Amino acid sequence: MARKLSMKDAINEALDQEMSRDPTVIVMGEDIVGGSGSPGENDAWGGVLGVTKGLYAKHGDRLMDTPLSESAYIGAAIGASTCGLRPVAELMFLDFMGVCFDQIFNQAAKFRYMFGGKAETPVTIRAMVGAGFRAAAQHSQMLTPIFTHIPGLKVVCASNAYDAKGLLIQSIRDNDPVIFCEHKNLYGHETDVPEESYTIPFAEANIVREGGDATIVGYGLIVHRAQEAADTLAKEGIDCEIVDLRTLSPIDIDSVVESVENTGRLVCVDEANPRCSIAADITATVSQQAFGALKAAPQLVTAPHTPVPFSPALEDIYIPSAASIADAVRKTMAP
Amino acid sequence: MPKWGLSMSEGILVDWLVDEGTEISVGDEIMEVETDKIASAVEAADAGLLRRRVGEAGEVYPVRALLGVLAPASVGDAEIDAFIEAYEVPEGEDEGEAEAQYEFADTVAGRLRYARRGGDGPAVVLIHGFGGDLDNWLFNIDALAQQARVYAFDLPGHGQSTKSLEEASIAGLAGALGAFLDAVDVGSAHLVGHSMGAAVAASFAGDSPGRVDSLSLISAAGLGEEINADYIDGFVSAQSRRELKPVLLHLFADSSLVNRSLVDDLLKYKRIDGVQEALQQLAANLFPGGVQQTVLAEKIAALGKPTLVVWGAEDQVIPAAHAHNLPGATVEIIDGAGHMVQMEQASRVNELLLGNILG
Amino acid sequence: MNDVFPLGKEDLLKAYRTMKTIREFEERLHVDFGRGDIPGFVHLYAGEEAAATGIMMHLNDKDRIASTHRGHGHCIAKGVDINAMMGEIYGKSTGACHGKGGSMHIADLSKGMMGANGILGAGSPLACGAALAAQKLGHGGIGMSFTGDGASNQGTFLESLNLAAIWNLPMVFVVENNGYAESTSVDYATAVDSYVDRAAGFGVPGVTVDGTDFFAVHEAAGEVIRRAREGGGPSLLECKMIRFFGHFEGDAQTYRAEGETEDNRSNRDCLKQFRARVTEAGVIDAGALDAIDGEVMAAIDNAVEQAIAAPLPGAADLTTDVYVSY
Amino acid sequence: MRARGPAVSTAKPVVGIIANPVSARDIRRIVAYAGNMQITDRANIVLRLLAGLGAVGIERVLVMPENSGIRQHVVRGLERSGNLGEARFPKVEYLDMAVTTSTGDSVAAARRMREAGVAAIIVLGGDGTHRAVVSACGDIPIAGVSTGTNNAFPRFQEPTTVGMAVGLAVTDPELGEVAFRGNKLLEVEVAGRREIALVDVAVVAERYIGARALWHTRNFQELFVTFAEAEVIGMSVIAGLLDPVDRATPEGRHVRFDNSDDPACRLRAPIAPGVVETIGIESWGALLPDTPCPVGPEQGSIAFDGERELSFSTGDHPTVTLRTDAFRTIDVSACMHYGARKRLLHGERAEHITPATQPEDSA
Repeated sequence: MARKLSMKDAINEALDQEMSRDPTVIVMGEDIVGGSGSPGENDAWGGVLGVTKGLYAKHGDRLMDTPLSESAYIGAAIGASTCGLRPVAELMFLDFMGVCFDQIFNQAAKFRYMFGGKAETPVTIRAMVGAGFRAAAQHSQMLTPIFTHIPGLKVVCASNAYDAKGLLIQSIRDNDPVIFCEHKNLYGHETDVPEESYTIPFAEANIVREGGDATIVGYGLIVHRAQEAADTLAKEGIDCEIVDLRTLSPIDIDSVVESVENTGRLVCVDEANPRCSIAADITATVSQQAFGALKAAPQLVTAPHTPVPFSPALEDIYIPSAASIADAVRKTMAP
Repeated sequence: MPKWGLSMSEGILVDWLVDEGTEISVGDEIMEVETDKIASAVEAADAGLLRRRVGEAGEVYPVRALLGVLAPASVGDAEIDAFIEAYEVPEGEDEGEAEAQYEFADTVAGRLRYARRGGDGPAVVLIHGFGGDLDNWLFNIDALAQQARVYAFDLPGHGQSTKSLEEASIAGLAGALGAFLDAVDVGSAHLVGHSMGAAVAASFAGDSPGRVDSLSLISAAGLGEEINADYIDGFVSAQSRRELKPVLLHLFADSSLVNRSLVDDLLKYKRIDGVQEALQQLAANLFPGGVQQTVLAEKIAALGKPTLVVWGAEDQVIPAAHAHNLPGATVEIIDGAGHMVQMEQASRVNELLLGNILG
Repeated sequence: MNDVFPLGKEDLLKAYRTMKTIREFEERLHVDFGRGDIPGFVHLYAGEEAAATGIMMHLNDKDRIASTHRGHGHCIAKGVDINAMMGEIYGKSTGACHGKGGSMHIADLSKGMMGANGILGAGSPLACGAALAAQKLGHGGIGMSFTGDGASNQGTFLESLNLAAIWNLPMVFVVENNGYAESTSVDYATAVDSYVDRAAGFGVPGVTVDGTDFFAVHEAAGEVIRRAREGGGPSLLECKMIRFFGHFEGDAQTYRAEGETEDNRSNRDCLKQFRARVTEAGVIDAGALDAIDGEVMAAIDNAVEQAIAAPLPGAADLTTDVYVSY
Repeated sequence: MRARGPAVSTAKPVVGIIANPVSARDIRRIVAYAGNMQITDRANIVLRLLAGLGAVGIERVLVMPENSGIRQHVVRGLERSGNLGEARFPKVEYLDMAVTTSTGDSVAAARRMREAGVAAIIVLGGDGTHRAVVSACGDIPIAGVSTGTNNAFPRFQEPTTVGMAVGLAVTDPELGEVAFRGNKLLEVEVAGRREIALVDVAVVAERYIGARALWHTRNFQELFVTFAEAEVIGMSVIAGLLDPVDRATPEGRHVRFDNSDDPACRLRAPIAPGVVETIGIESWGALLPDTPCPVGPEQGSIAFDGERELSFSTGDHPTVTLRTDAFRTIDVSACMHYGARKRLLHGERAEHITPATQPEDSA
């Protein structure tokens, strides 16, 4: 039965249900149980933000706290996935990829190709992404474009609790390595979520709002900013269609092109830095595939080409705002 | 602003269909309203002179908001202004209702979701069709509840009921219906079935005539062999919005009713573990190769129960001609409606249903 | 089994055949690569045969090994088909990886060979994963990683020792110490050149053996593998090795001492030592070994002929097998 | 403080150090929780030896090269000490020899040190390493610091003290007599080849050398020991627990094992660190000097001081002979007591002090 659930709880439920359904699913990461071997409470944290809280009580040692040793445990998760397990490894913050990236992009991503199609690597790497948490330059980045650049990886970023549960279950059941990005500022966001297990297929964008004047494309937190912008613009008689990409690799470019063919205007929003971002990629692809349909130059709204600042005053203007999205749409409407 | 179904809390007044000063009679279409579920014309529940259009086209209004004022010409404008001024959206039972929107019954056929509306009056049970759920009745349940105790439930494999089917057949689903009646402690009821749900109702009536007071069969399965295989196969196999939307267009005469949220809701349902298997089993057993396996016409006729058959003239799933395969039944073919006639022409259908139920 | 050797006659012959196959496979590549028949670059295992063979004699297909850039010997000893290997090295569609991996990425998961690896030290965490899977699934297999003296300076290797220790993984770390990290001597590049010491730092017991002595490797490996299999936890096995050829083919090896290679070939050749041991002990007569030599040479010739005759991959293969589904 | 020893000495004696980097690396680490003397510990021991030697005036030390890290660490230590302006270490020279990282290195180093005329050799290792050195050092006295696994022969003593004792022994001409001790060894002849053992010779049935170290008693046949103490670890403790004999007594022990199901006698003995095995004993007795004793079994292999070294087969007829006074070791304790009596380590003004009680002075 559907009921309101936060994205955090939806992710917890997805892990719980998959662990119950499939004994080969294990979950590992730093502090995902919390307090292992300590004199106090075990399952003390359930993840640094409590996403995995309570799972240890149900599934015991199929949840494993790891040492602060990303290369070792991310690599172990990847190795185990080629040997009959379906590990879900939590890389606390995607920013930490720097200390284990070889295992992800040189190993997991390439096994199937290098080994002539003989390997399957059903590993899911969960990680927090995104700014707005006052976590500064090394705990706030939206590094999704770095992963979408790598053939062999799949990249997911949900904008709401319903999608998060369905996409995570899909990721765990998927036989390729998946980077599952969780925007920490959406953990508290609630939507209707069915109690039952369900999946959302990859490469299916979600049209969260239909409109005929302009197409706004984004993913994660940005989708909510886009909705704010669309509400404002509706009052000005500008009718926006919002495409939530949901998965960045594979990516549902057809839905974007279809929408642009209908609206003739494209605004790509991305919390990542601008160079080689998802926004830049979509703009290029749409310009190529639907050039004739464009009534105005596509607009990009991204973070600036800077690290994520700490000071709230700066961080708040770092993330693309509803106002800047609305301005970009107005630009495309200008005669 | 009308309340269509249990989850509706607000609606957009798309446009007025009548001008101020129009004399309105019951059933006239007076405005277009759209919810996140469906768009439809609002039919007048009362007659009178439309003195004032309060609601503005394009605006969103909460359920029970004041959209217009009917009053005799004798009433002065000042009085009307005062009324509008004083009008407050009734709190209604919304909060309490929100809790009571859905209930669950643990039956021998598994956990079944249902809605219960209305107090006194005869028991009425609404049975949705293949791939549907109790929200298919969202334009009917409240209207019927005015004069009856109405139950609408999700069949196994559907909506939010258990997704596992004891037996993927009409008889199996009829068994679940019996189990539901036992669980909610209803001895006998007036059965209203849509499409496959009609066949379920009929089959149940054949097995336990004593528990059926009347039969109302809408766009019914089980009255003939033909059924649109493209629709069934398309519905079962569709994996994406792109694939599902064209299939759903078969359901309505007015294709604009197939909006994004209708498609999304069905996709969400189809993506729940077990649903795909359930639908495949049912489709394979009930309509292999586009041929209905269970034809109950004679059986039903033999029962001699008060029987109503309603069909949308433009039904693209099951031919309306099947309506005439049931001798002795009251038959009504409604123009400007498709397979989902109970949604597209709700007030007419509600009228007919009450007629058959209250005799 | 007999009272003279820990292995029966059949096993001794098998061990010799494996070592000889590795040797001739590499010697042949050395020649054919020099002639320009083989694309890319290859790292040869010649001289180190006793280690791969002495260890792999104790493993079965459930046991997973993560190999190195110098992986041909591990592949052959683990049972990977030499025709498929040769095809792969020649970049043919008949190769173990349909020509998409090449010398540095030969893998055969059905044989428990998780892949040679072009990234030094990357195999240790992966093998820990194999060990973790074996532990969780309880199928009695083990994980084993191979690293050279050079890659054993990688953080991945040290992190893996720690992980294997805290989770008591059924894991064996094999350090193949041939004295040179590419061209750089262990003496220079490794602060404390005892990999047993490194393991000890993590509470992992370690043993150093003469990697050119099949029997020394076989006995020590048997013990560390048995312990891993039976819940005794991880161990480290350091094999002091001899690399006959350069780091890669084409390496002039000017960093070596005068006459070093000649001395190695004449005095520290594991195949010669093995042959002498078993024949002098009168357990196997030279004739049987000569017969194997002949069969091996024929098999290698056949593998090369097949590889040369095999079709190249087609353009359509370029974009296949990136994902299971996409 | 200026030591007196060097003052009276005109010669400039040179001391050799042989530190085996690969001792304590065998399979007993795996099967028996044996200790693991780390490379850095060994290097630090060498530095402490050097400090001890330097403190008593030794100015030049020859060291065996190796490439397992000891040398690197020692050289770094000497360099850092120099940078700090310390003058605690003598001049260190590494022998110019090829490194094979095998016991052959210890043998070669001992030979070269003898040729270079060193006054003494300090050995870091276990029984195996000492055996290698003795096989090549001739009459050069040795002093041992235990860094091995089975250490029946060398005892662990603080290296600084060992360095000082050796320094005194080689610089004070009178000290020789009290400092040096004669030792027994076992000589094995098999098919014309001669091998020695300092502590024990074990005969086992299997004929492969494998990982060399003896770590189980399957197929044990015979044991010969030069001396047998009851409190040591290794093969010799078997004899030590049956019928001890000390290092000085001019006889050894000979034990025959019984691997049958009901042996004449059963003995529990710690044959390796962490390994206490029950062993079937057939008989034991004295092993007299210079009397070749034939080995029982027709074929098998022989372990010297705990390491399987050579195998023999029918017709080889190995014999074991006990030799007394076969090589010299330095008695660290005796040296230091002598040094105390002779006030070798007292400063200038020590002469003028009149202690409450005069030390006994035999010299």
